[in-house]
Amino acid sequence: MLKEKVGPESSASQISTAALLLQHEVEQFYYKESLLLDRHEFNDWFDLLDKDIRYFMPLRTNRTRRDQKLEYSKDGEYAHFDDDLVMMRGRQRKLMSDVGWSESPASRTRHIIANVIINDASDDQEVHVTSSFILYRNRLERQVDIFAGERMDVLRRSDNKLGFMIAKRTIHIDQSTILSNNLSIFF
Amino acid sequence: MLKEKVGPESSASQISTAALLLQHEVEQFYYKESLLLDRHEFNDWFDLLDKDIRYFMPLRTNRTRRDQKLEYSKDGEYAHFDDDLVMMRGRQRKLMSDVGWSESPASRTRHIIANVIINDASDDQEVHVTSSFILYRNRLERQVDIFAGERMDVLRRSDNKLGFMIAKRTIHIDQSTILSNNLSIFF
Amino acid sequence: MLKEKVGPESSASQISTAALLLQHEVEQFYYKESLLLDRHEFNDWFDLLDKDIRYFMPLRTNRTRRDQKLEYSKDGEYAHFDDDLVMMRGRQRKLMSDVGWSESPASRTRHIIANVIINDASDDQEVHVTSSFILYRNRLERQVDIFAGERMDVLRRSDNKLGFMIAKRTIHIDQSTILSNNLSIFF
Amino acid sequence: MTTAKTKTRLNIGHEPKAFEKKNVWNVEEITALLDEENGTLDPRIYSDQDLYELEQERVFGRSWIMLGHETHVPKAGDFLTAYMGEDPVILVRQKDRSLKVFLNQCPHRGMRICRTDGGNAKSFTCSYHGWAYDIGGNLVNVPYESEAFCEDFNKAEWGPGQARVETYKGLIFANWDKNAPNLREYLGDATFYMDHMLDRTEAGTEVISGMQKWVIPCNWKFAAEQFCSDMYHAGTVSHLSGIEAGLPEGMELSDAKIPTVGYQFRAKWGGHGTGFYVGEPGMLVAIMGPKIAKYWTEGEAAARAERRLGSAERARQLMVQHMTVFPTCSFLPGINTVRTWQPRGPNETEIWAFTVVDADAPDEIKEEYRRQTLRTFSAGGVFEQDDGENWVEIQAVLRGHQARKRRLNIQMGKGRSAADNPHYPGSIGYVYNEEAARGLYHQWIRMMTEPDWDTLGPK
Amino acid sequence: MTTAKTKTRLNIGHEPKAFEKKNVWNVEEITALLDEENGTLDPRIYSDQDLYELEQERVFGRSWIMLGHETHVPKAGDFLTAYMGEDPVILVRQKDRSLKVFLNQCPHRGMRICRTDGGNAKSFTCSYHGWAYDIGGNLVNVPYESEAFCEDFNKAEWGPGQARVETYKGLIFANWDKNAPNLREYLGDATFYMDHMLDRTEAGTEVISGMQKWVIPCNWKFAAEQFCSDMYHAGTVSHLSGIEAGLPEGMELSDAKIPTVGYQFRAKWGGHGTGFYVGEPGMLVAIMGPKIAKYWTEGEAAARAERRLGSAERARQLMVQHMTVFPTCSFLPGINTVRTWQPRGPNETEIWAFTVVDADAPDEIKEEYRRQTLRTFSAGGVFEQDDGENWVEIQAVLRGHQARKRRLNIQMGKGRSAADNPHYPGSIGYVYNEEAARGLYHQWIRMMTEPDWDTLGPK
Amino acid sequence: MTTAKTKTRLNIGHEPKAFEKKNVWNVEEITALLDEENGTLDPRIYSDQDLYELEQERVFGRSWIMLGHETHVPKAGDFLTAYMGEDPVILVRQKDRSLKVFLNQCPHRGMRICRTDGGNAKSFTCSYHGWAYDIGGNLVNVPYESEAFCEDFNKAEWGPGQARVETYKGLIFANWDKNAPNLREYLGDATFYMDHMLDRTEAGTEVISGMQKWVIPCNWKFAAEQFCSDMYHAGTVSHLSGIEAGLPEGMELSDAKIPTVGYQFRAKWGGHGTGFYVGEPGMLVAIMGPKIAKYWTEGEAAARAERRLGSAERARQLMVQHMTVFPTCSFLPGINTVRTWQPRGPNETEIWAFTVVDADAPDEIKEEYRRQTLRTFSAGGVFEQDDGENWVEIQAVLRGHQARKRRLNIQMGKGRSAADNPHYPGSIGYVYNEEAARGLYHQWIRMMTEPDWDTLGPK
Ligand code: FES
Ligand code: FES
Ligand code: FES
Ligand SMILES: [Fe+3]
Ligand SMILES: [Fe+3]
Ligand SMILES: [Fe+3]
Repeated sequence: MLKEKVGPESSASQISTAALLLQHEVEQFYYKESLLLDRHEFNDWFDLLDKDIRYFMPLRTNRTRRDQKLEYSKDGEYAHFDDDLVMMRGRQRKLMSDVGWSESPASRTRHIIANVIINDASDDQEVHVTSSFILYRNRLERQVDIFAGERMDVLRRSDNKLGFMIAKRTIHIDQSTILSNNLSIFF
Repeated sequence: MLKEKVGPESSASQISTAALLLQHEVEQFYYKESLLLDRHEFNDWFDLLDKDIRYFMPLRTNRTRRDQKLEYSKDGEYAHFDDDLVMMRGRQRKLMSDVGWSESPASRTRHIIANVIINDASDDQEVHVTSSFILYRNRLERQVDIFAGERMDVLRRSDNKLGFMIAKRTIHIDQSTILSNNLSIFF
Repeated sequence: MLKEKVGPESSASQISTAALLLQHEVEQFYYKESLLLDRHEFNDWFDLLDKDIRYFMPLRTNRTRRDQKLEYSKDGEYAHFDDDLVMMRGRQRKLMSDVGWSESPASRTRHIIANVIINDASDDQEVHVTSSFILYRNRLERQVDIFAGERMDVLRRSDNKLGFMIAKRTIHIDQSTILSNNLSIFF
Repeated sequence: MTTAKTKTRLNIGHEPKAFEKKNVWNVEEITALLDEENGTLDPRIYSDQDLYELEQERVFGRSWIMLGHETHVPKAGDFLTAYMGEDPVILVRQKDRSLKVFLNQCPHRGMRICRTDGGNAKSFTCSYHGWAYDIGGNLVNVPYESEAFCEDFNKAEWGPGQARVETYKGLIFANWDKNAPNLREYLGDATFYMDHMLDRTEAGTEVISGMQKWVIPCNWKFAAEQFCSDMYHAGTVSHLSGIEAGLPEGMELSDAKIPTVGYQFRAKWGGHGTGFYVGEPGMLVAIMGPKIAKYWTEGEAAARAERRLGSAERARQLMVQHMTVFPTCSFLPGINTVRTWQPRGPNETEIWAFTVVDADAPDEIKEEYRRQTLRTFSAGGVFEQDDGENWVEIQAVLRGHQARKRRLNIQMGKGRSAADNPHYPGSIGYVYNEEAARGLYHQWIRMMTEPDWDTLGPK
Repeated sequence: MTTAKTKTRLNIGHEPKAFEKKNVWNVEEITALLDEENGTLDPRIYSDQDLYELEQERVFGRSWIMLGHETHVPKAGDFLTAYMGEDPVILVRQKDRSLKVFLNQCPHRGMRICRTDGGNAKSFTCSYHGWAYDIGGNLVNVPYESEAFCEDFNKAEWGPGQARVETYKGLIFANWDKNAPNLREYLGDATFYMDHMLDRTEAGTEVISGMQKWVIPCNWKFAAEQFCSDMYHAGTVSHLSGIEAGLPEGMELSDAKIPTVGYQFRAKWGGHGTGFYVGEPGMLVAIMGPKIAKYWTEGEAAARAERRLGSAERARQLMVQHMTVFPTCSFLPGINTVRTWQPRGPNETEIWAFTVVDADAPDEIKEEYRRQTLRTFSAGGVFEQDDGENWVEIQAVLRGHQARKRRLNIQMGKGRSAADNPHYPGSIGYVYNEEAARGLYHQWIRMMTEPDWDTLGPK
Repeated sequence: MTTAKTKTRLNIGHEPKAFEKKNVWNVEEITALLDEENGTLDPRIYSDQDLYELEQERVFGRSWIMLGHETHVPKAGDFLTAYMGEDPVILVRQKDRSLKVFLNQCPHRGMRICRTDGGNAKSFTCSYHGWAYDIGGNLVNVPYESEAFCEDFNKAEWGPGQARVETYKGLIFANWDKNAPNLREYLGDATFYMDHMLDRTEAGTEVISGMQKWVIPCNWKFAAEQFCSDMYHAGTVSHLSGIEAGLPEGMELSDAKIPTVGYQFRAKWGGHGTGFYVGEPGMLVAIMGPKIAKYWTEGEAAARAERRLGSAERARQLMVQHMTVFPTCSFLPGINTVRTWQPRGPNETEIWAFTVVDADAPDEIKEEYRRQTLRTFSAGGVFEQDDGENWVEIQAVLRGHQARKRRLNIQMGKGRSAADNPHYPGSIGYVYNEEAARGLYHQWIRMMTEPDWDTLGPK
């Protein structure tokens, strides 16, 4: 099996190697992006948001199997986040403020980014990626929150250190009632 | 070090590239398989089970270090799951039913598949793979279950969209008492 | 985009392939290392610790954003772990003992190693790697602990089965108060 | 349905005669929790398990509880599942456009009748043994009824408990108590202030579809009190970083001016309260942005509001209003977030929040309301984040014995409000004030101690 | 071991004289929880913390509790750790083949003596200070006994508390109460029905090795009642999808016929109950597949069962039986899952389940039992999944005050059962019935209120 | 600040007159928990919620609680946040080098004043409404004080509650009770034994910077008792594997000799206790390694300690000492770990641990102390791991009713200690002993039942 698919001369091999490299680039981007958040290097993280960023997390509701398609709130309905760059920049100012109580002392977060799937890389400049995450959060003496979900991103090629900007991030969170006192962290 | 091992002409390199490609294929299979479950595309998931599937999760018991080898229940003893395809098809019918109360409303699951190790790919058609997982489950208003464990799979080459079928799945769950009201989800 | 970056003749491609292989080697090392711990093959795990190992986990404190730099305890201050090989060998003896109550019955652990970033591989023999982890622990009837954090390792090339020894491991745990009755497991 | 347990406990000491639950705290003890004269409050009001259980009967079993907005359930069969205190209910639009609210508990063996958040239903079938209810909550089918049941079984007696339902300008309230005053009477002079949000146009309001839910490990009264009475935290330090987040780029926090002019209202009866700034739209701009500030204060919509409310001040000048309708319906006119504080034990609250808009507002304004309330007042909102931080920590400190025995200060504005303002009904004082908080706790104590609406109700 | 606390509380009001725990609920209040005449039940029986604590003394401290099967511990030194209520015990096979059950608590400073699920032991050494016990639970070694202890220290007095142990056809039961009736007397007319599973062959039963454990956040009585009395949920809607999972491919759920013929038994004394269908093996096929249905109803094994049970109906026609031996031993003859409902607070239960098979059944049948009980009645079982869903939700709803004060309906079959069936002992009624449930709660109330076996015991 | 609730409950039965909390357990019941004559203990002392709540008032509200070391806060403005029982406090170094301890609760609406673990502060500003306190805990600024408050508002009355603060040779203690004896009197004859760690050199001790915190789901009294009295667990089986971890490579556990010579001390008054081996440094080597064993027993440091302590035995021979100063200050002289057991409910304890060293010890010795205490006595310590295992399991077993009603054995050394040792003050007995444990519980009972220091205090 291996021989067939990866013979050095076959174009399949070349395509596959390209896919591997792209997978590697995207994964490394996510891993490094996560570290920026988890090490509280927030200014660097906000610099990854492209000017037309949409940072969006719809609501999720409990429905019968029959109504499953109504599970997520839609555009124009209520949501958990639906920010553009101006709004995100405001969040950045809050976060870096000396009086940003909800994140000073800062949450200890850990973004585990897994199951990275590149859905579409046909455009030279944009990659559409789906990934799954566990986000562990620990705060103050003993607060613990564990979030899980899926991120559907549009990443855009950039000459910044990480190679990409985030052009769009849609987060499907695996909770109906948010099991935390706030969402003062980023996904 | 790198130069030695990956020189373009060396056969070591070619073997390694093959390993990388296989690793990639297997990981992508798992990631996409997970999404089928987590996005409730169950019919597609059940289609990945090969006709001789054994879906098996033994019990796990608390033993002294000396008796550690008795930790898992054995073939012929009680277990959490031990299904063949007919049984799994029954579970599929239950799951898709309008009266399958335990999964309607559906659990919100998230399968984080990590530590993918290919143990044996010497057979052209079958790959033996070990992986670790965290399975986060959230249901109804506020139920949360977190499972962890190891999956030992036999994957079989297929021309389906994901490239493999699941010929065998053995799940070692990291719990002795199952810390949930049921196991109505898939691992 | 892909064409440009992965053309078969380009040196960029060769470097990238090297990076892929190293990434693969390091990840596989971690995955297999994790399995040794999670399958209770402790003697094999201890054999991965190089003779000059420092196994170090500093304290983590709650600070204002302004004092964020004081978050971790420093060399010479109190910590959770700060062991050399002699100390670790003592832990090994305890762990394998018939009277090591805290791990007999053994904890069921699961190390999810994610976000593997190779920071520096310029030295032929040593690789500096950052990764994130979730460590799930389940013990006796119903004890559950979930730890998260970051590992900063120095791995050293070896001709052992896993390809590396651990020369240094620094663990940043995402808790200020350790939310468990003990730390009788390894990170 | 009175049980023996209840009966044997009735005639003990100073206890009210008609409550069902046994009284671990007696009337004097409950009354002493608030000392209005000296302006102190016993912190156990927030942490005591026994008080919490009494609350479920006496406060949440007798008050008008807000469940949602009429436009949440526009069509016949549309329903929401919701809570009144810790009791789950189903709110359903009937074919005649009326609304029904009934307990989401099957009277057979107790199963939750409906386990979804909402939808459209023709009937509800219990998943345990299949008893079926129509959308009015009437038991309409019992499997094997004739084969298996007994002679005195009567389906008509076995529907789930029904609550009274009334609405005020779009908001839906329910009440378990048949003797409670009707909603209008219960709201009393508070409607004057509710109208600032609900009655700016003859089209009324509509909801931005959806309900956001999250959990704060704190007593619900911190939240209810804050929206009732506490402009002080907004005018001092709690929300400085939230304001910072809304400043136009280039403007510094030190350039932002926090308003100091405004009023606070304490309801004559009922524990309702509100406060607001007058003039100075800067804070509204910082929270909701210039578009909404303009919509609220200028142009046709503001003119129409002025006509309906009868005063330019009320329609255009009064802003960043906070309000609580006792006990747990809170909202911010102008910002237009609406929420209930769902009690989940003395140490935990769920917030269920939504946003309303003028039904005839331009789409662009509706969208701006959606995005700005999301950005500011929601689980991830730059204002709401910090409330969560404070409330959680107050509650955590109350694990301490010393912390629970030191009475808190609730003196601000004591003796300074008066019921003689020509423009505003109720007892009116300075915007930075705790008079409305004292009103809230006063009403809470009355509900906790007075078994009879004859003495408890508004005159 | 009676404490001062107990002593000072004894002679208050209507309290029974001999219980040790103080009584927050008095006899009248407890008795009123069930109204057999009107067929109603007070839901607080499932949710009240004080009742739960009394239960631990009065029900679980005095009843015969099933711990496992004889074949779980075949050899001398074989042991299992188990629970009686919330009390951990060690069950050990002795050298003389007898069984011992003793508290898994070191009488020195209270450490759990054994922390594994089972194994084979020569002795048990406490990990705290090394006190050692033989497999009979006798304290046999105390380090530094002579150097460090005192004169009146006597090892013979300091073994862990011993329970009585008796077995019924393979099932092992234990009881803390020396005055309780012996096991056979306690089981009474229920043994007739237990034999349907346990006595089909002279070889008796054996266990499929292993014990599955999981946790349901609900009161144990939902589960105990359901297995005691509730064929109704199986005959209506709870398990429709479970049946669907077992249908042969091609068959539709609408083609499956749910049986309607059968009986229910309420024990004359003791709270035990069972129910079963008669004829119509379709449901058994849907649950356990054709192989087992055939084994149960046809061929040599069925013939042998008929000889032993003395009736073709009992051996071959009676099927899909559910049964509870009061309080927490439940099983399904035919399906052969056996389990205890382990209380873990009023709102939580652990299920400990295993499967038994005729010891002389063909290996293929044993294997089929293993796989089918796993598929149907286990944490992941297609039937059991939905019970977990229902019980959790009932319990969750009981956080509500209204939900707790509305009495539930337990009228089904009221007044219709009678003790005159020529073929079946006990009070017998239609299979869809709540008579056995009423029997269970009746017994529970008697155990909660009668301190003395003279009045409590079977005549 | 006495509330009506308190007042109405004062004159009931045998209750003490001056306690504020209602008494679910009366004096006789509490007293009966320990039977010193027969050497038995009621396990409910560890598991009862009501006792736990009384403890918070009566034990933690009146005892000297250790908060840290003087070198934790060397400079003016240096502070630590800590706990006294469940009450959070701030410990701050003042400009005049004195220490202040005050409740970490804003007297306005109850917010935690400071949410960090420590640092250096010029003042503390509440994040809710900005009330500001100086480092002495005085309220110095109230926003809008003149505009918004009332006439009788007086800042001087509204600082957070202050505790008394005293130190003993570096260790900082605080006490809420103004009538309690001063620290020296409270420590009494225990200081003799504390000096073994704290007074070996005129330079005194200093802390290895940092405080390790972790959580054990067990009652704090298991830990306090063990460090007070329990050399037995170390001399038998608890720590065998910990010793194994410290053996030089090549040496077997069976070669290691466990000491059997030593003494135990029970304080004349106060519940303090300690025990130690005399001679045989093998165990100290196994725990702390040869370098520290040598430093402790030989060379200049040991000689200096001998001069200060006045005895070669105390300075060089006495080792592996355990000690508890009632209620929750525990440490191990020689090993030099120091910790408090922070109660977090009857079933949970937080450990806050640090290490001290002779301030003038060589850097190499300080570093060795750091690494060895980390390796042995810390959350991951090879000794401490197993204590955590035992305590958790004891507590878990106490969910059982039988487990709670069987009195535990606390007989060891009963009647064998005496107060006539010429070299050691207090009641002295053999090192394997439970006399000091009996002393601890005796003091606990007295604090739980005696409202008045006139009768409770040391003569
Ligand atoms: S509980 Fe609803 S039908 Fe039985
Ligand atoms: S607790 Fe078992 S020997 Fe001490
Ligand atoms: S609570 Fe501290 S200032 Fe209001
Ligand atoms: Fe606020
Ligand atoms: Fe069922
Ligand atoms: Fe110890």
